Amino acid sequence: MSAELVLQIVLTVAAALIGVGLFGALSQQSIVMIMMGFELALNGVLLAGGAAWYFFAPDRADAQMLVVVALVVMAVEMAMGFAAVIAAYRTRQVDMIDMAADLKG
Amino acid sequence: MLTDLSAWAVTAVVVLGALSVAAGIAVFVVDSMARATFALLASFLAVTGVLIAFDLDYLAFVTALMMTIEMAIMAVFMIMFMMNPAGLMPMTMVHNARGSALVGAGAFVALTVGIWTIDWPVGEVTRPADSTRQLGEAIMGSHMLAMLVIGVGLFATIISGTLLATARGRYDRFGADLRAARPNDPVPGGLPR
Amino acid sequence: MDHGGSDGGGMDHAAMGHGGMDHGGMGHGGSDGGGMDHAAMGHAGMSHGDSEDGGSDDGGIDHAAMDHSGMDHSGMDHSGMDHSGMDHSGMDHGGMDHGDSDDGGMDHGGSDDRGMDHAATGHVGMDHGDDSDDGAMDQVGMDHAAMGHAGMSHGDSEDGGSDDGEIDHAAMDHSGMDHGGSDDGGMDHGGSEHGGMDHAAMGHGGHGGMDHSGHGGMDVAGLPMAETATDRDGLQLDELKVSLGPVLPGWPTGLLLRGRLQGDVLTGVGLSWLDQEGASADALDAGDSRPAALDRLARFLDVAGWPLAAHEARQARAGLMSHDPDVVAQADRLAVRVARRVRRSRTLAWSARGTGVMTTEGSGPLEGDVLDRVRRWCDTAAGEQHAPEPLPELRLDTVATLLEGAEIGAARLTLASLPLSRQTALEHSEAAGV
Amino acid sequence: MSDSGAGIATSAAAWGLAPAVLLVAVVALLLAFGVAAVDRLVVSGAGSRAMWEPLRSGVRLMAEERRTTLAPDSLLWRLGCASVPVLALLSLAVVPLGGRTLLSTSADLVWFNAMESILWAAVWLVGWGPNAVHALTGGYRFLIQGLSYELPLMFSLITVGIGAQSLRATDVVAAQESLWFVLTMPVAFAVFLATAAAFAFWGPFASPAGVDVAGGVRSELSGVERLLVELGRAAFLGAAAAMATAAFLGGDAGPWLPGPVWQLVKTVGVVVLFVLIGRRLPVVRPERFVEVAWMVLIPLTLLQALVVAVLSLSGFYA
Repeated sequence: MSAELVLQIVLTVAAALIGVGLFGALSQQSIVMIMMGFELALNGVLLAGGAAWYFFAPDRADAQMLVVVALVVMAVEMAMGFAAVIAAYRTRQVDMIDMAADLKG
Repeated sequence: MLTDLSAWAVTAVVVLGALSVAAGIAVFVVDSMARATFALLASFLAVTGVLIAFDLDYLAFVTALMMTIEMAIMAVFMIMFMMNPAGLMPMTMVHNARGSALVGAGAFVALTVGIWTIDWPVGEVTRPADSTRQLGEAIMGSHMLAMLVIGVGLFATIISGTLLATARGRYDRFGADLRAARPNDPVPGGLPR
Repeated sequence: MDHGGSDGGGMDHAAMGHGGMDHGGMGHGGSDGGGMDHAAMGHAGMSHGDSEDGGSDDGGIDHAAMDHSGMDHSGMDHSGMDHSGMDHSGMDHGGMDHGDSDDGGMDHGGSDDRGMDHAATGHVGMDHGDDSDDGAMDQVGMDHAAMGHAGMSHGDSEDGGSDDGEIDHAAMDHSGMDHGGSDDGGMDHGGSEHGGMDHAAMGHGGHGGMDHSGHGGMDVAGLPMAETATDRDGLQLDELKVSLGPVLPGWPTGLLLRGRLQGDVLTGVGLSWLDQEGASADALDAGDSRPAALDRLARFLDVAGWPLAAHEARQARAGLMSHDPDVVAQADRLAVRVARRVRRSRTLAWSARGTGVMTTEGSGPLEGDVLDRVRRWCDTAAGEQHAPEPLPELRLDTVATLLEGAEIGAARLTLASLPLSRQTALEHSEAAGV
Repeated sequence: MSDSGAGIATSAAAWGLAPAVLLVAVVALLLAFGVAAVDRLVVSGAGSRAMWEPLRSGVRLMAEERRTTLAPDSLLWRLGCASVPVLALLSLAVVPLGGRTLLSTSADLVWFNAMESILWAAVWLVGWGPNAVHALTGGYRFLIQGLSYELPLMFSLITVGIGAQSLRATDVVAAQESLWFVLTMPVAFAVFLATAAAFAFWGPFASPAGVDVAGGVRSELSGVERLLVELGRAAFLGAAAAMATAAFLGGDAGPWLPGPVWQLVKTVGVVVLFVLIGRRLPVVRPERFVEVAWMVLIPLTLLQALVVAVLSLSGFYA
């Protein structure tokens, strides 16, 4: 199988993960579920980054660094997301995004 | 140019890729919070498998490690904060499902069209003997600045996350003049002080 | 205990005397003498946490209204019993500590128990250790119906040395039991494994009077949805209504805790005794004697997750009951050793320090935290402190305030560190003229 | 997976995949049995007959009928139960047996750590599945404990990696030819042993399966599922002992005797150490351990890593 075909398949999978993640992040009401949507999209980024390293420039570490950064973004997003959920919950007892609509400026 | 991946590896990549997407869809389909969380974990572990096939051992294992811990904690959050933890009473909590689906599908279609029309510059490449060593040397060498920024960012996250989440500060724990010998905690900690 | 291949030689259950069992009033409605069919006893609804028929979580069992007091089993003819339907397979007696008895005279030989299959039983955390020095088994409130495996920490026969050598039922004093003509056709103790039961002090004495009529508070049918309530940090979290007891390892028998659980934090705690009226006055638990202290120590150590020390405390306790001066001397040394080790354990001190602090004036020997109380028992158990200070009355609502907002493990430690027994509650109510 | 590196082929490449996998499985079973038997010996204080008790109860559990609870999440429950022994096997796959590992990746130590972290999910599922209070409480406790020990465990493994200049298990063993790592990394060694007991929720870290929660995650297990979880737990502890041998005690290095014998002796030694110390301590409550782990263990292990890094830079390990 040609390398390009494998690359395209993998990237399509990554695109699907990003699409599903976007759908989840936009459609869900629960803040935790929204975070899961973002995580899923970032999962697609991880996959694309790994494929990019393998097929384009395995002699350089740049694509690996991209994956590391994506992982860090996930960790930060998760930590801050949970902290924000707790803070919002503590003050207003909301865990649904619609209920927090008044946060809009 | 043919891929360096063996037929087995290509099969594994395709199967695991399909699995990761299926599990990703399942996240938003299943009723139970626990199942949603662990479906997401399954998606991550499938991607981990693909990364292993791409020789990115270290990144793959770190992904599995981090994401499992994250999902385990997420499951607890789900149960603490949300209704319907076990799916005893199926319900949906979505808004604007149609618009979201359109956006998601649109993103997928746009990306896919790009992926299959672009002529990817796949050529001869030289593979490193050890991808882990390559990453380590990059982090400690050419990409050290990025890593420093990441480190500071993570540290800031730890502090700000804790600040956001906790309701009690040191004045609550040690008194207004911060002179209390033992912190006034609801549950005493393990340090003898 | 593998009775199949047991080398215990002459175990004689015929001689087991479940002393004061008086099952007279049992309302086994449909029993026709000859053909009691326990299979049909309709335990189906009893929500035994782990048994075949139920499955709800242990906490929810509520046998509150059971009253066993008037039973008289004396005339029962068990000959036709059909135990074949019982499925004890999930029981796990593993943690029971039989440490001190000696199988000498048990004889399972005569029973022909084809149907019962105890093969995999294991009552792990059962603590039958309630002490009794006179063989008048004192588990006044033992509620065998509730043994429905409810709280019995199934699971880890960690201290079990299940080899027969260790099991030692000598101290079992079932003396009054008269199974005379029973032909329990079909018990098969073959594979059972009682490795570590401590029947030494089982007091079945007070079974007198099961009245199964009152399975009052069982609400098992459906699982209620979790609700939310503010936790101790001011977060509105899901809470689960639970009830713990009446039978849990290291738990005062017959005590029932109702409360709400948020994660592993207990709130809204209410305590009550089951079966108050039926209890006969033979509990020694309230006293401050050395065996009682050892017994409390053993129960506490079980809960604190120190099975080795708990095992030794039980061994010492049973040894002190012996009539043989050598055994008593040996047990004395063992008791001193265990008490010293527990007293000096830094890990235990670190783990238990600061929980369950009682500051109320007049709590006397119960003042301080869990660790202070346990150390006081260690002194008593080691025989250093012979002046028997009368233990003060403990009101259940006082105890309940101690448990408010406690992590479930801390609550268990606190309860295990207090000399709670139905007996004190009874005396209290009698004194109050109730 | 890149097989290049130390030039040592994996056992799969050397002996064929099936025999290599079989070897790992057999070793895992033997390790699990060894842990259980030594444990039983120490606990019961009885003679060597007690050693065989784990086998008997294993057989009994296989024959036992499964019980279930009201409204369990059966799918996740079974998945969790089955994962425990599988993860133990997988973590053993990167431990050198007879000088070779089943898998040899460029990040073996991280693999070991990742298998342990997937155990978080598995054990939590074992607690969640039965839909029962005590089991779920045990699951929570496992996570709380995990949040305490995870970072110290990572730092102690990284310390080994720094010393060996590689994360590959066979390289780590080779790097200890002249000096066992335990001598320069005593803190990392002690922390590794403690965390191994913690992820197998065993000994002083057994609170996820504590008596005070009626057996915790194990309270609702029966039959084969109980067997799987108990087996996996014991195998994990055994695998950790084997890993400690490889990472800190020079693996199969030693005079006179053949390598595998040395490895066996050391591994059994670590298991006995586990049991002798672990069984003589009461259970540590998770809420106490959290503060100590974060305020004491993490700085200590970081300091240990710093010392080793300086030693490594100065060419001490070369």
